[in-house]
Amino acid sequence: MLLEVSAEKRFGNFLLDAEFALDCKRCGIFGPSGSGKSTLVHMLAGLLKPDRGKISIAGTPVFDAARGINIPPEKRRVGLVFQHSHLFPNMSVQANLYYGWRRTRKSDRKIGPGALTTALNLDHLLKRDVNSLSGGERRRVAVGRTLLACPRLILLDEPLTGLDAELKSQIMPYLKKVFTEFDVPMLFISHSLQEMRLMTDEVLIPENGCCRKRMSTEELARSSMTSVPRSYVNLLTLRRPQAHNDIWIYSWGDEKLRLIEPGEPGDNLFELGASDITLFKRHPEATSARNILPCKVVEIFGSGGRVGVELEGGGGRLVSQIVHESVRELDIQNGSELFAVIKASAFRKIC
Amino acid sequence: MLLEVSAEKRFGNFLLDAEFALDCKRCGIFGPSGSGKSTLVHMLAGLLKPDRGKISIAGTPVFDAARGINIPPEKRRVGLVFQHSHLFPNMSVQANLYYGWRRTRKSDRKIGPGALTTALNLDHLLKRDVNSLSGGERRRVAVGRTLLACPRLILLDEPLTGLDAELKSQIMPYLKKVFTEFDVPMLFISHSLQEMRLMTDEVLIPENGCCRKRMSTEELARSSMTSVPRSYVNLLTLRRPQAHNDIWIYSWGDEKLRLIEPGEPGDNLFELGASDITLFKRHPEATSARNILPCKVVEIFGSGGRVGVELEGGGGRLVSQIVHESVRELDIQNGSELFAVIKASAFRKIC
Amino acid sequence: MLLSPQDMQAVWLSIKVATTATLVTAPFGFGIAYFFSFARMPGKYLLECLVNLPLVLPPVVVGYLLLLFFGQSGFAGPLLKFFDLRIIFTLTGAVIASAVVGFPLLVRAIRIGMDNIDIHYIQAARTLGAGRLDTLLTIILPLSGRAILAGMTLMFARSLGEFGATIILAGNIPGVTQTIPLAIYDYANTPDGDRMAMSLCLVSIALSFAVLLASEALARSFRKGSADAP
Amino acid sequence: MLLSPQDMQAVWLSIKVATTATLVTAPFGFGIAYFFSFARMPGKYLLECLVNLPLVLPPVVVGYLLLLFFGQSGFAGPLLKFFDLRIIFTLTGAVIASAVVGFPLLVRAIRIGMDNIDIHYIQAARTLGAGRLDTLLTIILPLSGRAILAGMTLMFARSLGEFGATIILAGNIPGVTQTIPLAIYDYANTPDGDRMAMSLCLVSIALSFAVLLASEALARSFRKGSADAP
Amino acid sequence: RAEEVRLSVAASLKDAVNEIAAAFRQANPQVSIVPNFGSSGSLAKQITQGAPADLFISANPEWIDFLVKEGKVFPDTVRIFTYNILVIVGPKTTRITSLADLKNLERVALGSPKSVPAGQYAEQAMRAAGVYEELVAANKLVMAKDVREALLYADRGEVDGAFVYRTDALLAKNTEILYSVPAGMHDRVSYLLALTKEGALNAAARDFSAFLGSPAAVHILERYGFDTDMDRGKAEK
Ligand SMILES: Nc1ncnc2c1ncn2[C@@H]1O[C@H](COP(=O)(O)OP(=O)(O)OP(=O)(O)O)[C@@H](O)[C@H]1O
Ligand SMILES: Nc1ncnc2c1ncn2[C@@H]1O[C@H](COP(=O)(O)OP(=O)(O)OP(=O)(O)O)[C@@H](O)[C@H]1O
Ligand SMILES: [Mg+2]
Ligand SMILES: [Mg+2]
Repeated sequence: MLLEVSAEKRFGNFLLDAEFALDCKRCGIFGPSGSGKSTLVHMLAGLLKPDRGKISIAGTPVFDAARGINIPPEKRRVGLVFQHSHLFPNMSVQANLYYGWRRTRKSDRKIGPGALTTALNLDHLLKRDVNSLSGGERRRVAVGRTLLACPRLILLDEPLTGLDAELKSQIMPYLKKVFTEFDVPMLFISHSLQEMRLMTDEVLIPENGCCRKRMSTEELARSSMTSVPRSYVNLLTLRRPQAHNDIWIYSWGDEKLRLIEPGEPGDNLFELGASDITLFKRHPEATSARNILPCKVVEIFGSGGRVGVELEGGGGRLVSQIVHESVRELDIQNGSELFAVIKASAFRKIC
Repeated sequence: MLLEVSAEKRFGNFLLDAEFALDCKRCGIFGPSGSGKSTLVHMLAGLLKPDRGKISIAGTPVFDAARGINIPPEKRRVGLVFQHSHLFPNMSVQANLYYGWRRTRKSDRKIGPGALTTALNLDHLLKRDVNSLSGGERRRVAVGRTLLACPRLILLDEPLTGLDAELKSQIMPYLKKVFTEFDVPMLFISHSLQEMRLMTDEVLIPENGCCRKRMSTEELARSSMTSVPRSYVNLLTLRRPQAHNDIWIYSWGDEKLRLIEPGEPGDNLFELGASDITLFKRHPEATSARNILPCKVVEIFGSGGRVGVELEGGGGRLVSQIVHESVRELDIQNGSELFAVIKASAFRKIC
Repeated sequence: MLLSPQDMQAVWLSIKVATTATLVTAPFGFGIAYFFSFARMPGKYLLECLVNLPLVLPPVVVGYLLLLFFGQSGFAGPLLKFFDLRIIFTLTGAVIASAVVGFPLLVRAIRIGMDNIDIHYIQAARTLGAGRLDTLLTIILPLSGRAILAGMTLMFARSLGEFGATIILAGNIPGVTQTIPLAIYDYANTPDGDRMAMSLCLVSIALSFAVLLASEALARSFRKGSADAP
Repeated sequence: MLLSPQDMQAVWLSIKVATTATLVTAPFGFGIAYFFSFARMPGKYLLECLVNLPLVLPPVVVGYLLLLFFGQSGFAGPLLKFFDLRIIFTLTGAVIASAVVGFPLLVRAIRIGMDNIDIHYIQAARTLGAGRLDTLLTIILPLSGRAILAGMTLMFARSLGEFGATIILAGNIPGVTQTIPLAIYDYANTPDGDRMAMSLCLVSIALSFAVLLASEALARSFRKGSADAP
Repeated sequence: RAEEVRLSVAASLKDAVNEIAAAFRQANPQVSIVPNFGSSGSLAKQITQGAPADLFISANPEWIDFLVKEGKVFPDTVRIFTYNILVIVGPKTTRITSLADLKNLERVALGSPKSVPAGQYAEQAMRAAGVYEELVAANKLVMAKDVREALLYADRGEVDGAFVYRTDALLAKNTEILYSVPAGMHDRVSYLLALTKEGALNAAARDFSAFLGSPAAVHILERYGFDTDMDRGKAEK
């Protein structure tokens, strides 16, 4: 799905100047409050008419000021999950969910309502009046409603904000699953780097209305290591967990990892903070950490207080974040052999 | 500020049954979506009339079904920051902010508008029409508006949801400061344990409408170690940072800690994950980790995959989270002497 | 309070006229209100002024203009003749007179409600694949429900009281076009007609009260188009 | 289209009457609408029916009832006499007649707008220390702005067209109480007065158009009471 | 169709015409009579616009002339139906012996001379008595929309006197006739009737028209207070 945007929109002092082409299925918009994320997304959905320029989705122009093209929102098949839910107050939860679904051609209906409502934990609410829902319940209905319209591009304007961790981790896998399984390209707006990394491969970074800067989500994550408090996070796919006392042993490539969290028989996605990996020159005996992996330095990036050391081990690559002082002290260079020590509790299951 | 509640409210199938007394300045309500948090808060503010029971604030009854007392919201001086902002659409940002302030007696005005708008980064928005604000901007105005009314109890219904990390960490310290400095008791609703721990000492835990369970926030944090993915977090107050190469050396009691984050001359509050502390039997030489603290085990709690080991060191107490296997292997008991190894990047600055 | 058979007929005719006028004009009122509320067109205000005419002009003038329009030499006269339709001195005429006079009230009421609908609901519906018409019917219509009801109540009440335009377009023929207000008018020329006139007034009031109560009860089942609660 | 001096006077009187009626009743209309919209009282509907009366009854009957009320032997007669106030056959009478007849429209319009105000704004104001009255004036009033304007426009237009009640309460005294509709009536009952009547109609239309445009322009400056944008 | 007679009758004749129609129907039960009562002006306008009517009775000769000009009625079917008498009514305590006494009154109601025939006659009479200009200048005249309204004002005590027809005066409760305006001071108050073009072709309408001049009809009119002295009219003309 190719999204080509070259458009401008002015609101008083604020100018949104979007000039980018994204060719990916999983894209994100990552920018601070007021940088124009919602404005951009409204333009893509056809709800806001740019002052000038053009927008095309998958090669077909949906807006072109010069040629007088402005496809109406309902013809664009671009779904939008709003920052506030905006559920139809005159309908039940069920009617809200099915609103888009009923307006979708049978051949386009890729997502089944049953599975979706179950995943979003909405089954017991179907008959309810939406006005009696709590904040989190509303959000889930809003997400479900848009997904069921099976759009060819889905715009998510902070769809998970306001959900508690439990619900978030419950919805997230389903979101991920539907977006990949049913091949729905998406633009995901979020303030959370973690959500971004899970949901997207590439991000657009608006700054003060200027939407030109793009980078891969991986790059963003690495660059943010030096800027934001939360450092780089490794994403690991671990397989075949086996219980062993209180611990679960997973396969990670040729390596075995010891974790405290149980998983499913198939693939399990885990998060591992780069600063959760401590490097040792020699094998440290008698430690509370359960994983001691021999590995080789592949790349060193960053500087100062936050240096990224990319390691190659039996299972794959990992980034460890250490300080420059340690790099000097341990004399770390490309090719150095080290021991990466990781605690069993350092891994966090995502899905 | 003593808050005594013994009230019921029914909505169809949902029954809110609140029965508690909280005697603290910094309280929270921590419960899943739909557990009745917003409902409870509306009752306290006087916006929702309980079906029966009574509510008293600081000894004065504000509601008593039996005695026919129901003090109107404006007389309760109970502030409420809504889950959605609900800014007055007919007023500028400034007028919104000053709405409550103007209606507060001079003697009750404890918070200065100037400092507040600066802290909330609203100064450049004062003249703006609220309808043109972005989602995050709206939230900040809503928080400011309620704070400026200088209520004797403030209810915050997820006031930080939807803000990006940067803004959150910008507002948080100010919230903390005003609530302690000006002695405004508060009830803080949030899904985030971290926010809870920062803002509150005691939490009420509604479950399916039943609001009876209370615990200290510390207790909640420890108990959540075994249940939620995010484990226990140590909160450390570090002092007098000094630059040393790329690293900052702070004082923590008698101990020195090496961190990558700069701080302010006075007190600095840092977060340190319990699982970011690795324990070693012997001093581990040549490690990338910058902090190696000798310490003694004070308490061991929890079981299975997540065992908390409370340590006493030169600077104070710390909780390390390890697995039971390690407890066995390292033969950790009360009184054991160990080395706690912490990376410089493991600390996260809160304020 | 006893009504003569002729008065009973007048009451019955009034109910018929007011109900028909209300039901027939409601869809048009909704359409016009939608146009006024959402269209961006330069000529909008002129049209709005036109819709308001029956309110601004004395009803008798409205009746006279309608008479000219539907009359033999009027604009619609030949057309009506062609289809062998009769409007003047018929109940249809009374319905038209009531409808025209009440129309601005209906439109205005619906419009106030419509102007208050949160645009986001409409945007959401559009992105979910609903076209303009679809959105109109599934979102705007139900969210205007209360306002439409309010407008219809106004229209009904106004129809019950409509005199000036009706007597000119439909005439004052007992049993055929004589509605309550015309019957009241007739009593003014009868000795001791006051008491009878008052009885008829009370019937009118009772009717409108019933409609008011019914509409309030119905309104409660409609959601308003704004608050994103709770 | 030349107006006789007497017609010019009628136009001027009409403007005076419509403006006064609109401005004087607006606060009451707002108050009553507030009561209807927010009060929870059993007797509410009866009162609502009472307010609707002038809409339901033919204007002539309304005029007759007003005459009975304000007349020398009427309910308010002695009181008026005591204060040496005169209503009947005066411009005040015309204003009262217009006000009474237009009142249900005003109230209904404001109410539709008020019903749409998001309750959370009111709750927010209350928790910020604003009492009921304060909230009414600082939140509900401005958020009803558009609806109030719409109601006032309706009231003004209705006043311009008010004939039946005015002619009974105020009489048809040229230069004193003869407003446009009364002047039109005189012309319409003269075999060749049509042209003059039309001129006066056009003046009415122009007046209401001007008011409509002005109110639309003003409305744009008022926020609606719903959407929590963006 | 032929057995139906559609009337357009000035509202002030309502009860009398209804009674006459009832009498007619007794003799001709196969004929149905459909009355339509309104002000003479609106009835005339309805007829010009093609409203169905066979017989038109106007309280004002002008509207008959108008219809003749418009070609809606046959000029040769126009004839006088009946007459009325202009009187001044007021509270019993007031005494009026001549029109000049009106100057002593606070307010006098009359139908608006522009649109109400009774008002025109009253104006003629006052002009003849030479008091009209003075009363107008003193704003003593209240112009009512019709005779009934003038009577209402007098009945409610809002005015001290009102020009009305004798037939109307009989409806009043609290007033009585203070003075009958002498016939010579104004044109004679006459009600005219005419058959429309359609009505002239309707046998039943012609029959009813004839019946309106019958002694039975005259008797009924007299009971309602109309002046049926045709000869006095002729004598004056
Ligand atoms: N209708 C409008 N009129 C004036 N300014 C507007 C309007 N809509 C948006 N803006 C301004 O444009 C900027 C971008 O707003 P937008 O809602 O796109 O931000 P955002 O990136 O989505 O922020 P957030 O993360 O807080 O939702 C803001 O400064 C906002 O105040
Ligand atoms: N007016 C109402 N009618 C019916 N049910 C209601 C009403 N208001 C709230 N509820 C129900 O009461 C329960 C508690 O709602 P509440 O808004 O208090 O939850 P919450 O804890 O604030 O959730 P969240 O974190 O999602 O905001 C929910 O199940 C909700 O559906
Ligand atoms: Mg946004
Ligand atoms: Mg809530």
